[in-house]
Amino acid sequence: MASNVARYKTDVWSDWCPGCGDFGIVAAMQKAFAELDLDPAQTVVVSGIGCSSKTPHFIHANGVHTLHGRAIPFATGIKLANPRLTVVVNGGDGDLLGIGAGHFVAVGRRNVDITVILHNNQVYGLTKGQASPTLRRWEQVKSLPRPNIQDAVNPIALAIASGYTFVARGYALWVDHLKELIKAAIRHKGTALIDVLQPCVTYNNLYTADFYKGRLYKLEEEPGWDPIVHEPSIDEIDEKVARAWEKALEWGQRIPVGVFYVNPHVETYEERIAKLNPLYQEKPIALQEIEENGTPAISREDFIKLFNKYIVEVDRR
Amino acid sequence: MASNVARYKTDVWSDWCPGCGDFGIVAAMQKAFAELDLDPAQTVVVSGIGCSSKTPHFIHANGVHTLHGRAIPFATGIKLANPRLTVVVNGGDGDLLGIGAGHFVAVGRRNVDITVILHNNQVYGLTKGQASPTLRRWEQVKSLPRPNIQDAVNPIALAIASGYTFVARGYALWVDHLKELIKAAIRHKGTALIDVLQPCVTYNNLYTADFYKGRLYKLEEEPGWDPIVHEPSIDEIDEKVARAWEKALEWGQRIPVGVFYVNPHVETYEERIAKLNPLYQEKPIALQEIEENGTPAISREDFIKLFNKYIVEVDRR
Amino acid sequence: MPLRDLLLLIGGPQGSGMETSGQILTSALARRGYGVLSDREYYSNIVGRHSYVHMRISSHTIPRSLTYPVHLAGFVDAESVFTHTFDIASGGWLIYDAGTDPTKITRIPSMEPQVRDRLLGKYREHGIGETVKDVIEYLEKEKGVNIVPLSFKLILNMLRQKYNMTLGQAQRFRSTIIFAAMAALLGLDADSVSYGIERRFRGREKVIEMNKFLASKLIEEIRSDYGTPLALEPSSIDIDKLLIATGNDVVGMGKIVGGLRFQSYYPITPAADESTFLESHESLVVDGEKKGNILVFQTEDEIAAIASAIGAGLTGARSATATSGPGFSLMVEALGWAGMNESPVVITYYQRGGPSTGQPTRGSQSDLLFTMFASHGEFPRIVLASGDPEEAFYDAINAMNYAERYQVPVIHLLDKFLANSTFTVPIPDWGRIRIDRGKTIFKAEGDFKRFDKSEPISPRPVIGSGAITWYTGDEHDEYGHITEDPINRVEMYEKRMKKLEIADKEIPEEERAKLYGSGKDFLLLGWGFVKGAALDALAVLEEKGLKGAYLHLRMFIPYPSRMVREILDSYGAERVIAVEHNIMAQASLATTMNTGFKIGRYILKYTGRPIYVMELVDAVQRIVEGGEDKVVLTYGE
Amino acid sequence: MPLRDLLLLIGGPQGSGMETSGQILTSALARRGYGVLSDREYYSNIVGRHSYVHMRISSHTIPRSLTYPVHLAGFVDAESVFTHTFDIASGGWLIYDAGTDPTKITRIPSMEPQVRDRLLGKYREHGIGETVKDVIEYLEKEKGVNIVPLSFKLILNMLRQKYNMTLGQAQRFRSTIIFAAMAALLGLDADSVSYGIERRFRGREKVIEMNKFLASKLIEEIRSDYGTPLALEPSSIDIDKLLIATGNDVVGMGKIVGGLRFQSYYPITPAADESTFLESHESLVVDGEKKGNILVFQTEDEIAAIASAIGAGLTGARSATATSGPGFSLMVEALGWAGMNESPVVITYYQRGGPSTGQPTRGSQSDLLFTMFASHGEFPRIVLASGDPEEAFYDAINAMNYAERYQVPVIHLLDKFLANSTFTVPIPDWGRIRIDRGKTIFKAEGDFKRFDKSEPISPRPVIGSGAITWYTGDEHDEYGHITEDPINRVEMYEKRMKKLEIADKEIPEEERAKLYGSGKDFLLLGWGFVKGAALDALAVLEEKGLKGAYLHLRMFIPYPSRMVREILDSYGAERVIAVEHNIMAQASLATTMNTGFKIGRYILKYTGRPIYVMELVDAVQRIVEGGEDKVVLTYGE
Ligand SMILES: Cc1ncc(C[n+]2csc(CCOP(=O)(O)OP(=O)(O)O)c2C)c(N)n1
Ligand SMILES: Cc1ncc(C[n+]2csc(CCOP(=O)(O)OP(=O)(O)O)c2C)c(N)n1
Ligand code: SF4
Ligand code: SF4
Ligand SMILES: [Mg+2]
Ligand SMILES: [Mg+2]
Repeated sequence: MASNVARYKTDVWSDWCPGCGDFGIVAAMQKAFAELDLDPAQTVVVSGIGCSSKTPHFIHANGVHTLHGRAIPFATGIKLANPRLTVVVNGGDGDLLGIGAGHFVAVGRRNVDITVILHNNQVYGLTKGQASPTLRRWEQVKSLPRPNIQDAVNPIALAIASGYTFVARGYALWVDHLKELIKAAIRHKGTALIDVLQPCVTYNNLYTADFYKGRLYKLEEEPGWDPIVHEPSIDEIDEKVARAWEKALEWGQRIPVGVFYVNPHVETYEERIAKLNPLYQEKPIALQEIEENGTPAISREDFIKLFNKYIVEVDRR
Repeated sequence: MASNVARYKTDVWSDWCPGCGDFGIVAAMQKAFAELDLDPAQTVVVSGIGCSSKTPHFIHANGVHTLHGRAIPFATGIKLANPRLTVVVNGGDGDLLGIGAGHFVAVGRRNVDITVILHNNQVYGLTKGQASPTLRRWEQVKSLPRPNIQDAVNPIALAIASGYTFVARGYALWVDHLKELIKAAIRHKGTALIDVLQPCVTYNNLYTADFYKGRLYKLEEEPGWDPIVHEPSIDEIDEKVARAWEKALEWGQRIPVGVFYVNPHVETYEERIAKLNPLYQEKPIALQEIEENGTPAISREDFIKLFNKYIVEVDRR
Repeated sequence: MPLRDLLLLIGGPQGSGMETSGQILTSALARRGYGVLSDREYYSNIVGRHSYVHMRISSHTIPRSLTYPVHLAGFVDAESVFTHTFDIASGGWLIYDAGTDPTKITRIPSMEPQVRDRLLGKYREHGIGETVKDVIEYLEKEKGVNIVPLSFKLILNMLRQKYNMTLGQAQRFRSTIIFAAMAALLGLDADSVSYGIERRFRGREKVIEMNKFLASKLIEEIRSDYGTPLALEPSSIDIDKLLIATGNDVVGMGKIVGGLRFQSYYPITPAADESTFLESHESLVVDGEKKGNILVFQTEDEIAAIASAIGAGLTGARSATATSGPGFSLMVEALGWAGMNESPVVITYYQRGGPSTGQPTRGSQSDLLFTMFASHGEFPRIVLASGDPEEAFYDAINAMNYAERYQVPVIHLLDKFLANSTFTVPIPDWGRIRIDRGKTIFKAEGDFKRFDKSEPISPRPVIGSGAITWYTGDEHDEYGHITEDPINRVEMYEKRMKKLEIADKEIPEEERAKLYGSGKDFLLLGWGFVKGAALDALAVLEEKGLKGAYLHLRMFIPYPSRMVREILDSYGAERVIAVEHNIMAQASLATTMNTGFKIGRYILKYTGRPIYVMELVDAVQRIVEGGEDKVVLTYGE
Repeated sequence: MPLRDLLLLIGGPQGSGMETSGQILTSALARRGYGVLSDREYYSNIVGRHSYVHMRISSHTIPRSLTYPVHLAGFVDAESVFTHTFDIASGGWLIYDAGTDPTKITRIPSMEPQVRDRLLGKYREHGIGETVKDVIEYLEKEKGVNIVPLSFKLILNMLRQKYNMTLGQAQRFRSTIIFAAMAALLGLDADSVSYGIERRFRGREKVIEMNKFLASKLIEEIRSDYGTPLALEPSSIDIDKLLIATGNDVVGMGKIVGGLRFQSYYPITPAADESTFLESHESLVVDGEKKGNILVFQTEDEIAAIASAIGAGLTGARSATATSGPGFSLMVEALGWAGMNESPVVITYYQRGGPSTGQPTRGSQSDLLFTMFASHGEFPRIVLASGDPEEAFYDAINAMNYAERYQVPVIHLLDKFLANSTFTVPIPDWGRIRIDRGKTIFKAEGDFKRFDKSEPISPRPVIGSGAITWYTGDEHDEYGHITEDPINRVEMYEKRMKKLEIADKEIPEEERAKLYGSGKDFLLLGWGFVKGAALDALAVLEEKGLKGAYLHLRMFIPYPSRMVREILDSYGAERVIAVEHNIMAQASLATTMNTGFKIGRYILKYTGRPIYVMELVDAVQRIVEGGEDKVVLTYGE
């Protein structure tokens, strides 16, 4: 297996600060890809803009480094046009939960089969350390001239409220644990979020590796923890959501990582489309032939049949 | 009181479809304004774009009819520049939860003291009846060529997840009940959401007045219902949030209206600013004098003192 | 003597079926081989505000413009009678609801105060009173208009009794009264009217029956009272199949033929109808044979619309999005990403009245310069504009071809006039259709130099082809990885921009601008929907002894500078007149920028209503003969 | 002989304190009355990539441009030595870490492959080997550069021992080594160096002490070894107070003086520093007297930034937002709302390299045409651009004045060069500062015709004034209620656009474009940061016998057409050369569009690095004497 990981590495120098948590995330992704034996040519890593969003350049698979906040809609277009591709999104907390919050919410309503990896470092790294949407009120990281006066958004709660069907949290420095989460998320059919706590060694002097040490615990080690909706009954969903929600609010001396909530029973967006239009499943729209030697696949006769409703046969009498 | 309501009416013709639920919302607002005896000149109704967003023109108070999805940030600028103003936002479900979802989430993180009235008709009215973000999966309202394949967003759950401190639901045709909710929301210090179920008689043939009849019930009439956080303890907040969340998921034979959640203990954004900068409270920045006869309030001497750090006294030796 | 050409107007409140009347008439007329063009004017409102259909019918040609006054008008309500008092020709015909006679103009809540006050002013001038009755009398006595008063109430009561329906249900048949009465005066035969009804209500048997019943009854009665004063001469148009479609439909058809596979959109007037059209044609199955399918994706906003379309394009799906001004304003950032990443995407842009929300349901051509320079930084794009349904159809296909051939975003400009008008047009000519995917590659392998610098246009293996590629909005190397090296920067920057030079060489200038006519008295310079009115105005002016020509601009980037400059020079600054639906004369500014030729004569209209031939003719005369520099047109309610 | 003018370069990895070195030197120099200008070049990266400070020092004038080669260079790492091998003047001085001698250019992971390969090519050409040592030898032997090799390791070890610190802590003092060594060679006195240190580390006593210790020790040693070969002549600049500030700071100061009360922003390079500056000055309290306060609002995105700024403006607060390309691209829709609603708002726009994410930390002037036409529909806006810190200061104030006087959005263009450079400038002249709030009203009552049509500019009672007003992005009547009446449409449309004509009359053309020099051999046409290099190039060219002039464009809307046309005509097409940081020559296109004058000579640079005087001089010669049409500049790493 180990050698396989090399298959997912590029020779681009990672210009992250030495010690940055992002290194751990990339390592976990590469390991997960290797263990899932993903074909790099059929895998796409899509990102926004930020330190974290440089990720695709360091992973040997198709990479689409998009715009600040817009990784999710780019990824959605890619996935819907060719559902055979494995699509993973990487973005910062500013990217996905600040400027991109609208898309973050919308994709949950669709359950498109993509995995979203949130690099949660509580700051805007690449623009030099401003407060990101996950920094809590009155906290003051290094670069702030005054304490933060916005409340933090809770990615786990927001994802659940928005309809994500797989919601987990990992820690950038627990590479193997994170790797397992990534594998589970990619295997899951539907929109998956992994909120990754990611120390920013340069700008975040509050949420450091030291801070996390001793505080983090694994949900899967809690007795009786079962985040999976087994029967798609309202009652079970309610209960699982309520428990996930409660865990989502936990932050302080004890901080949970692991899987918070999984509902495998919700149709993906792709399945919904296919239900309405079975053709969709047969061949990805991206790969359909639309012409032969420049002649359109739709002939004049086809046109007349397709748009029959719009055509009047002139009858002069 | 009754005559007072006239004070809040304009002579602009409401070009909504006869029977549209929006009439009820405007009536409730006018009554609420009258009972609160708001000064129309110190009140601002801010809206987005849509049928619902025409509201400001029909209310005799300052009106700012902005852009699709952007009412909240416009309103935030108005409120922060002059906190003495009472600011109410009206928007459609497409407006606030589709294109505007990012702002909807962000304002919750600030708890700016404004009231958001969501006209929830499950369709994009003004663009002729497409599915809005509150239409549920597989539902097919009149204008849709095929059933809706996106899940609905739950405004109550999303507001709670985003940090709103007052969250309620009203019904457009229960004008007096809605009026009370509006009064409570305006009186509340912090960001308030009222999700108003609003029949669209032209495009929504599913969620009609008939549909709602018999299904709606008032939370305040439930024995023991108390949505208010009395002590700002994590435990009480958790409990109140969990109960509100549970009610938020209720939809079908019984649909709750009334107040879901209130937490009066969270500082408003205005209070947070004032904490850091007490000057902010003394005189709204909008009303500060910045010049006298064209001469800036900051003199050359002031400049030298203010920017002392940037100035070097040349010492030629 | 039967007529060759006729203009008519149908008016009523939004939601009262005026469009339906127009559609049925159009089908009936097309069935007999007439050419029809109709413009729909309506408020940004769902029910209640005044709306109308303005139609030109021709027995000898496919109409391409509108003008006033009209020969025939049919109004269901008092507001229409008031609003269009001055739009009816002397000697023309007016059908109206006599039940509205006592209604006063001051008592119509749906009428905007500005409109009312303006009309009242004119009424005072002309000595007209405030009621419908007063207006009718004026029209009859002063203008010689032939009046056909109908009692809508009696007619609908008759229907209610026969079919046992509520008043609300019966109200829906107001549109039937109008089209039937019009059909009567136009001398349309019963079969063609039935054809129109059946076509409109396909599959709804009961509705068809009721409409037929009411229509035939009305036609009979009216014809017995008034004859067929507006009978048309038989059509001499030599076409056996006519497509009846709006501009929105035609673009949708073009996209389907051109191989569109992914269309994203966020609802907006006047673009959404195109996406709805596509939604109804997602499965391309002909006689059981699967030709493919389209995915129409309704997004959460326009940013997601363009982002997802670009994403789909990366995988090889021909992709587009359709929008209007406010939506495009939100797409600007991602447009630049597509430019930087040499990614094909088509933005079908239906211009409406701006700025901001502006006049959402009215027409305009005020977004040209915006589209030419939208987004920060510099990158190649193609901007083309269609002036009639034929152009719109082929342009929809070519836009996708250009996007893939040059690996650039393409903006296809249309305007609301074209989008929401209904046309009768011939079936497209397959000889003119080609699909060109440029250097798109579906099978490849290994790490691929997606941005190979050796030629401006690099091979483009799609994601999923087997190749591995990287994309980034940052300046990048040949593999698509970020680099800030200054020399690579220059090379990549120039590589991208050179694609425009190639397009400028490859796309013939004659396809990018077209000169109509050869008269030397003046040259009209226009674009988009101006075309029809300009061409028809040329003919009228020629009759008046003024011989001119019309230069129709079709592509703004790359701009056909050499050809245009030559033509403009041959007229000289004094004789070139820009005709546009905006205040800045944007196409003329684009022309100056590209050619250095400064245009100093203008005919501009920015009321949101189309340019009518008669006002254009008048304006040209004022400029060419009267020496005016600029005429602002304002006709039309 | 003491020097009058000197260029220096400080290089090292991002995060290693090169900026600190530059700041301390600047303060020390300013203390003795020298003029300093320094440009900062850095990657879009937080730690590790190569960054450098390029500085000009003058004893007789405030410097306004940069050029190569430099007389003095100080590098902390091998990458800098490699990168700047060819930037040092023969006979110049180089300080470097001798510990890097064996490092090979092929072994530097932070160096981009493109840069490495390019340098290797040049090394081959010049016969230079692959190690630092090889480069040093080349410089010393072939170029006569004086080498000051220092052992950073020994120096830092000495410091570690004395202060008992970790290696990591000691690394921070690499910047001290550089500025101290430079101060030594420049002959700066110990007091001024101490002054620089104290100013930079204000309040951090321990850090000050350590810096002073290390600096004085190094200065002493180096001076004893090398003397003061680069000693400057005493300053003859007649100013007793010098402001040391970046372009970002200066704009912030202008906004504060101009009465800004609300600034919204979303973080973006190179704009965010302005907002951070304002955040540190939210309370305007002088000697206990409250002068007011500013609210700086960090939003969730740029759409919210402009929307909230417009909202604040409606209440009477002077409001602005600051951004760069990607952010502005998102503001486009709301810009149109402000235009439609005649609402004042200022957008301070720092241009960086595009398109898309482009080169986020590099400079450019490629967004001009975008800002001129951004947003759908037509509305008045003012677009102005600053070329140096003085202009930036007064423009920041005037932008707010124009916004309120004409009730329009104002776009104030700057570029990264200006934004991130550090300048020494005189205290502004209060005689040139006026605050003009136009027709803003703070006390009013009743329903108010906010859009009174009787004059193009209507009185503007703010929300909260006591008046009741309505605003809408739809076309509206005088009260701000929606109306689609065509005649009202025309009147309102023209009312808005007429404000531009008024601005065009009121704002003197001489303020909008400025002609420097009167030589008739050529005319440079430029804008923004081009100014300094152009003016200095004129002087150099004059010495070479070429007499030219520079026309500096300051406002693009309303464009000073009459004046510019006259000046251009006086030169003729052959002698006008556009000098710009973009590929399209955007200001020249704007000029053609407004004047019809077609420009055909270009000097363009789009590497993201500033235009240097020596390359500009050369390019002008190639055009004027060599007959070339266009020169693309590429100097600088
Ligand atoms: C539209 C837009 N606005 C602003 C920026 C500037 N910007 C670059 S990265 C970034 C934030 C990065 O923060 P985050 O998303 O948390 O990622 P991190 O760097 O922390 O990994 C911002 C605001 C941009 N590129 N585009
Ligand atoms: C940026 C932008 N996109 C699209 C539109 C078109 N548009 C006008 S109203 C509307 C939706 C209205 O739906 P909703 O917000 O639910 O309000 P409703 O009409 O149902 O009250 C849309 C999409 C617009 N005005 N601006
Ligand atoms: S700034 Fe923070 S997030 Fe960015 S690379 Fe450095 S440590 Fe990582
Ligand atoms: S379309 Fe629906 S929401 Fe809009 S006015 Fe009509 S009934 Fe109301
Ligand atoms: Mg972050
Ligand atoms: Mg709605």
